Amino acid sequence: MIITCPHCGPRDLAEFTYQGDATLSRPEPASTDQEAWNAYVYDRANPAGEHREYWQHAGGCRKFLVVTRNTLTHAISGVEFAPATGSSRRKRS
Amino acid sequence: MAKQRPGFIADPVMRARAVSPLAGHIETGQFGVAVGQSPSVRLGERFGLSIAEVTAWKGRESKCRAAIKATASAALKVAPGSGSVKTAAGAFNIAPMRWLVSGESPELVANLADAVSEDGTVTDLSHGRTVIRVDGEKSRWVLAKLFAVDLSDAAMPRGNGLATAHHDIFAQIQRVGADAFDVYVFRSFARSFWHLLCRSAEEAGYRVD
Amino acid sequence: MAEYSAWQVLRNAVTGNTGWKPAWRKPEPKPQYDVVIIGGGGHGLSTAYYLAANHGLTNVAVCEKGWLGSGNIGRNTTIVRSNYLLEGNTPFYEHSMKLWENLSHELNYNVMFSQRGIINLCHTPAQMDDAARRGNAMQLMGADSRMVMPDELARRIPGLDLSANARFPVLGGLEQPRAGTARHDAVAWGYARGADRRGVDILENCEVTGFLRDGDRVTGVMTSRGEIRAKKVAVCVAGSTGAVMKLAGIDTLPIESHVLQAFVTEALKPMVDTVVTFGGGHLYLSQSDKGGLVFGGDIDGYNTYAQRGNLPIVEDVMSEAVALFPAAAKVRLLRSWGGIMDMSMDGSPIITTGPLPGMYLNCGWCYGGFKATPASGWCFAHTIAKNEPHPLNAAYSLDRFHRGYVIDEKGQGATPWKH
Amino acid sequence: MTSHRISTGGRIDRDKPVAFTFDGKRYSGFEGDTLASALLASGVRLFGRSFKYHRPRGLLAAGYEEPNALVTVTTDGAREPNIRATELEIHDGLVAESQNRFPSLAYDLMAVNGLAGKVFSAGFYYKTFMGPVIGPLKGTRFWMFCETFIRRAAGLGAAGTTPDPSRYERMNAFCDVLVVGSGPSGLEAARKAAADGKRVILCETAASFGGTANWSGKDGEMFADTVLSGLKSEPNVQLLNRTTVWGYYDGNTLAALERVTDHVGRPRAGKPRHRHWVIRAGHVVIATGALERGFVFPGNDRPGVMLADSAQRFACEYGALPGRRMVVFANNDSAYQAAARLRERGAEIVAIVDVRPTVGDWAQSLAAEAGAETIPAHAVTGTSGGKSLTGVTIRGFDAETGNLSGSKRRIACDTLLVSGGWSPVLHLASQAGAKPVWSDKLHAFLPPESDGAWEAVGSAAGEGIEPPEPVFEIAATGGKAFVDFQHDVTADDVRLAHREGFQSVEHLKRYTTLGMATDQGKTANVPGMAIMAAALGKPIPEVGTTRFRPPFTGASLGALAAERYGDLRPERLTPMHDQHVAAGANMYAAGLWFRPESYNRPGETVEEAYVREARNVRRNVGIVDVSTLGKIDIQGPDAGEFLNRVYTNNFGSLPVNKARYGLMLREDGFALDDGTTWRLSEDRFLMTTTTANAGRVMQHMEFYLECVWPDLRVNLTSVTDQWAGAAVSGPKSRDVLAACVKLTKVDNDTLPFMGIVHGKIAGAPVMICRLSFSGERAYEVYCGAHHGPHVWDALMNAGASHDIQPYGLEALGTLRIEKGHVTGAEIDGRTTARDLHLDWMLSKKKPFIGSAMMDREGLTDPRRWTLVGVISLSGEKLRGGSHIVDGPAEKPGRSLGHITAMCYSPLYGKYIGLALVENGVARIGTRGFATDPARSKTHIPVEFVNHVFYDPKGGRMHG
Repeated sequence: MIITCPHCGPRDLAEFTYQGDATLSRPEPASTDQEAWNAYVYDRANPAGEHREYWQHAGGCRKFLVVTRNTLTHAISGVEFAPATGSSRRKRS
Repeated sequence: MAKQRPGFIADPVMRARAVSPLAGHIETGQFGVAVGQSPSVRLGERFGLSIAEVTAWKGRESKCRAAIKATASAALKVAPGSGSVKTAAGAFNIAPMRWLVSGESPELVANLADAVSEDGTVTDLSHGRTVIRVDGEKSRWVLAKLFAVDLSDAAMPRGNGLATAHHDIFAQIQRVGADAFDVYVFRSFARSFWHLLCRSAEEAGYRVD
Repeated sequence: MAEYSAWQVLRNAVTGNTGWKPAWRKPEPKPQYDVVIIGGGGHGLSTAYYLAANHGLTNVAVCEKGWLGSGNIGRNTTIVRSNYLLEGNTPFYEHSMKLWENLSHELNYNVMFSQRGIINLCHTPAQMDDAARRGNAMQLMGADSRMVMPDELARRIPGLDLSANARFPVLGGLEQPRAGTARHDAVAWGYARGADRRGVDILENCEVTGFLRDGDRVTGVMTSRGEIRAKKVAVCVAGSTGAVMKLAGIDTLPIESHVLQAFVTEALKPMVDTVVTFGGGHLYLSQSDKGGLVFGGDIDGYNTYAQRGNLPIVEDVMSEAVALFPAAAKVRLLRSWGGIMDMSMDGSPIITTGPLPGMYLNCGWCYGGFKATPASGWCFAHTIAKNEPHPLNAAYSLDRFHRGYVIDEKGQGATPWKH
Repeated sequence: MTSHRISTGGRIDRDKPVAFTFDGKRYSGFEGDTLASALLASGVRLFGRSFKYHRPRGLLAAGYEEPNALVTVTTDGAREPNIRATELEIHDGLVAESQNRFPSLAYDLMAVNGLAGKVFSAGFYYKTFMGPVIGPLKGTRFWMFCETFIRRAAGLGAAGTTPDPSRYERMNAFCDVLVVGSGPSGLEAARKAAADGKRVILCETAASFGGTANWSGKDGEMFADTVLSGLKSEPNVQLLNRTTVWGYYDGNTLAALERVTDHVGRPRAGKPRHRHWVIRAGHVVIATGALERGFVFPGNDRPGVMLADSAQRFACEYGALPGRRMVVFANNDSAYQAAARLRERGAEIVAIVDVRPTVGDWAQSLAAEAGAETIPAHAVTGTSGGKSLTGVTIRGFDAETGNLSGSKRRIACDTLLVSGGWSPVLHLASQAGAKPVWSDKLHAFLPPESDGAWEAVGSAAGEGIEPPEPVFEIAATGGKAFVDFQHDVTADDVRLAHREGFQSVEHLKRYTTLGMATDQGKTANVPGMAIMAAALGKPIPEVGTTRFRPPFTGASLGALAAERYGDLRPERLTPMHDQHVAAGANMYAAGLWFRPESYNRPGETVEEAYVREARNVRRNVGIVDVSTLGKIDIQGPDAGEFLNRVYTNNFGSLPVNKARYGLMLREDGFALDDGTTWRLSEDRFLMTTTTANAGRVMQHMEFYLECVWPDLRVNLTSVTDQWAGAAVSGPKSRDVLAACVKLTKVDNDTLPFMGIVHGKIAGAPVMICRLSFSGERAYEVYCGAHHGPHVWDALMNAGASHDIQPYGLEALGTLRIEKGHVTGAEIDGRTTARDLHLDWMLSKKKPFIGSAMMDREGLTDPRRWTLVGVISLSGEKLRGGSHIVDGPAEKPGRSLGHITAMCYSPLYGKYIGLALVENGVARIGTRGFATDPARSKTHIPVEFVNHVFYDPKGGRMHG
């Protein structure tokens, strides 16, 4: 698999480390909503199809990326720097 | 001597007291070279450089580039990976808003910190990296055995650099000449990497001075 | 249907092998069953078998979307062991081991369970202590274990690199002598035949496309071969758990699907008589009866439903294989394949009632599902029949994650790709 | 034996003879020969024995699809088994031997298996060997007894135990166009791409470029030579022969194996045996050609039966004539061409038996050229001869119905050329994810529409393939009719699978092992599926399509390990590594790092050494290398706030030039890591992590900064390698520093507990933090890593008069156990702060990572295992990994916990340890047992005590 890092360009899978589902919404730090925390930490949509996920370019620029990838074909349709997506704040759809 | 700063910066490499991790582990001479042929790769350590990582705060990238230019006389473009190399100093972009700067001046890191000031942060890595130069017509062939990056002329103009890895060994590579590359590796991996590099170069024939 | 035996084989050979009957029927779906099991893999088939054999429930159907045994039961490295550390796991897997030990007789089908032992190699004193800790845990929970030293390893595994200057020198290992390997496909076929002989309908090419509901209650399934009503519906679909549960409106689970690759070399004369694992990385290796070295390592480490892996893991696994067996560097890789693992958030499985009324869930096997096949079916059948878990699977609840009762053998936390 | 060598033509060099041995007998061939062609030219017909029945087998094919002729080559004692003789290039000194036979290839005792006939049919293993239900052979014992013999009979070649002395390497490549296959279509594709200025890589699996051009006609050969010489002069074109592209992975990443030196006896130093190419291609051209397949009929495996095109290849490319008197058996026109060419090369073509009722004009004229009698509407129904073909029998045949008619006619011949149609080599397209489509015209699977990343050209795409009559099996009686030669799968086996319900292609493969041999069924899969389809009464594609997975042909494990073979992972060394080694340290592998375990003096055991070292720290002063600790430079105006969120305790309030011990949790509330973090200025911290968790903690923090709190202005840089660190510990540590540190004082006022100062030692700048892991007064001295050896020596010199001794991990562990400090053995990913009595570090004033999840039911359950100290009451040595129980050895009861660390305590003169024990705190003052049944068999009475054995008030380290 090749991931095209927005900074480094196309690089081999081996340079990246997977960091999981990027659609999860972390509750506010002071939140005491246990259900929301449980959902954030443990529950996964695990879609068969398009998946937005974090990858760190650990063997390169070390940036966190949000990669949109099809889990049925491994085809990658988008790669962005993580903060640009604001995904950590987005509510689960 | 540089201005006293909290531990991190006023720490230039004092050659008299410094020991390279490769000291005593570099065998000089020609290797893997058939009789009547000359080696097509030269390998050597560049020891004693001042090395720093500069990271700009958001919106201060151009100020940091200017600071690098003022300190290391390296003119940097905005494009990812862009770099510049002179005899005494060089710099290249390794990540968004982040550069690796190196040079022979012991004051380099302190001067950089002064120049960058509030526009970003400077981390001294002079002791943390080992720099190995790979030069010669087969340098790309040898490096391609270890790194999955395109080092062709088109992909990597002179002066430019990138960050990559050989399994556990993280590396930053700058093209410093027509066929010359400087490879920056973590100091603790230097011996293993040197061994690996020599073995990879044996097929092409290499020389260590 | 005739019992299988050496006598039957001889008798049929004389008559040109024309007397054999199908190993299981290919029936039409009935409109209603007591239990419908979704998933005709190892666990689904063993569940069906034990529902019939242990609980007298024979009005049972197994819905398989493709061909029987097309999932992980036929895509694993065939290792059977119960060398677990934690109290939630060891008794369950040890129960499985006991079922394995009599499985060929129980099923009248030779699953070729070969108790050749598994040896987890250790390379540092700390690993030796960890191994001893696990070995001790196993013995205290009724499993067998022993430590082996390099001299014994040299005798038993002649090609193993035991040199002191190896990058990861071998200091010893933890052996579970009763562990071993089995012929994976035969397990599926044996359970299928056993269940079929007790009246279970095995419905191949019968894909579940939805659930029949009465309010919250699940009352059956819609399939590519029509609607089937059921008093109880059991989901047992491993890597497809997420997709099937979505049909029931369960959108999230503590599960991610990941691909695990496995490898086999060309056939060789016997060279490794046990299962060996490497402690300097992640590798498990044995030799099949046909002679191929069968081995695997880490999962690829990203969510996927594609049964295709990528090169980095291939290279990592081969590097470790030849580090252990330097003579094998000249041996050739013959085949590789991928299976989709239902990786749970703590690395341990889920066998539970619910989460909806009328529904039962069995998933989260990570890459330990093969060895669990008998106990998984045995416990799941109990859970379905009695409407409550057996003590052996009581810890494998679905709510343990939220409540904080995780069973985390690796201590990795909620990162499924690291378990 | 008579020579079958043709005097001219082909790609062999008749001026360069090569001497080699096969099964101990000397032979000679020419440079350019494969083992198969050289032996064939020497008249050898018998090459191997089959897997199950040990039947004698000859060459079926001339290339990588060969199922029968497998040999083992031994070089410097290292064995390479299962090499196809058709791919093995001979060189002087080559030693090859046949496989899977005893005692010899010609007289194989295992051939007795063949007599058991139908007993060994598909699936018979599953039906028997279960053994008795009771008695000594119950359970799995009987099967395991049988298995021993079955395993010995199975297998092919032996791998041996001598380590492979070869070198392997990896090569990364990038190109616009990768062309796989250098036959005419591949060459044309490469030429076109190169002309367009593309970066091109052309891979050819064989030694010579040209593919079929090398054997199927003069024109082709000339075309190939012209294009090749053009490509060779292009700077943007890389030509790789002996290179098999075997894997098509995601993102157009392809894996190829180059056999760099297999064809030479002694490679030059530095040359790898195999090179593992990883090629990232913009576009892939699959020009892999097509493979001929044979027919299934009784005796179709007798040596002398060969694929027609392969015979042509042997004759034309290698100048080796497979036989003198040949019969052709075909269902398509391509075999007629082969016949004509073989006639031209000196073979007598007796007859062409064709299943088709009529034969076209073109074929007729070729038959005339071959001088052969054409026998349409007939089929071969049997073969005769022992280990070598002497004749065939034919009968009238109706291709529509498959019915045989008329009487048998016997034709004497030494070679039967079979041509049952062609299968395009679409493996790479299938690996790329495409599902092959069945062609009713070509009676073969073809590559489907491409997604654009690749294209198939030439016969790989079905172009130019002669459409065959769809006849796959001649259902005649009179012996076994083989589908899969190597695995001895017969047509009856396929029908048995059908009868027993194993009908989908995957069940067929798994039940009969069809296509699972080393040739992966390249010539067998389609006939096998055709027989199943016939049994089912369905068209072939309804049986299923086979998905191909890597590798296309076998790739050596060594090549895939590449440069990691013999060098699995790098060694990570601290700046003072050489000094430790010189001082006699045992080096201990901790992850990738190497650290001193203990500095054994002559005659000392490890335990004696660490006890001495630890005692010396308590009495005098010791020095330990702590350079491996993870170190992270944390800078920025929000650094304090960031650390407040990352650590459970407060760091925002930490004064400059002070350090604090910190604890991190994971998001799920369990403990992640601990360490000290030093505030160097208002907006700068130096964090230390445990050695093992350095990478993980860095990644953890980077994640939160980038993905969760991107608004925080904080930069992180790993400085683990920048700093050499040495901890100087013991009551005399201050004296040591005072003797060597310049530019700063180190007295208690200047440098109190957790204080930080900057100074110089022997001219090198140092940063010193007073903190203690041992419980003694202690300092961590950091300097630039290049100065590490220098500063270490200076500290040793300064400490000489204070009896300073270096200490290793064992003594470090002893000191920390006595002090009750936790490490990775306790922070094992399953423990909470409370389990480890670190709840005093959980701030109630602020949220932090893990704070929301740490109070859940399961994390606060009173039954949890908590940290306690244990003391051996019997004086016996406690063992790491022991469990805590409360029953005697014979009836220990359930595990209540386990020992996480143990040592001999020089302070107490006893073996002590730390343990995680169920409801541990409540057990303090009571007794139990530490049991180790798996290793030492010890069962030691222990007392539970507070986890802090030593100086619980901390007077010694604060003083």
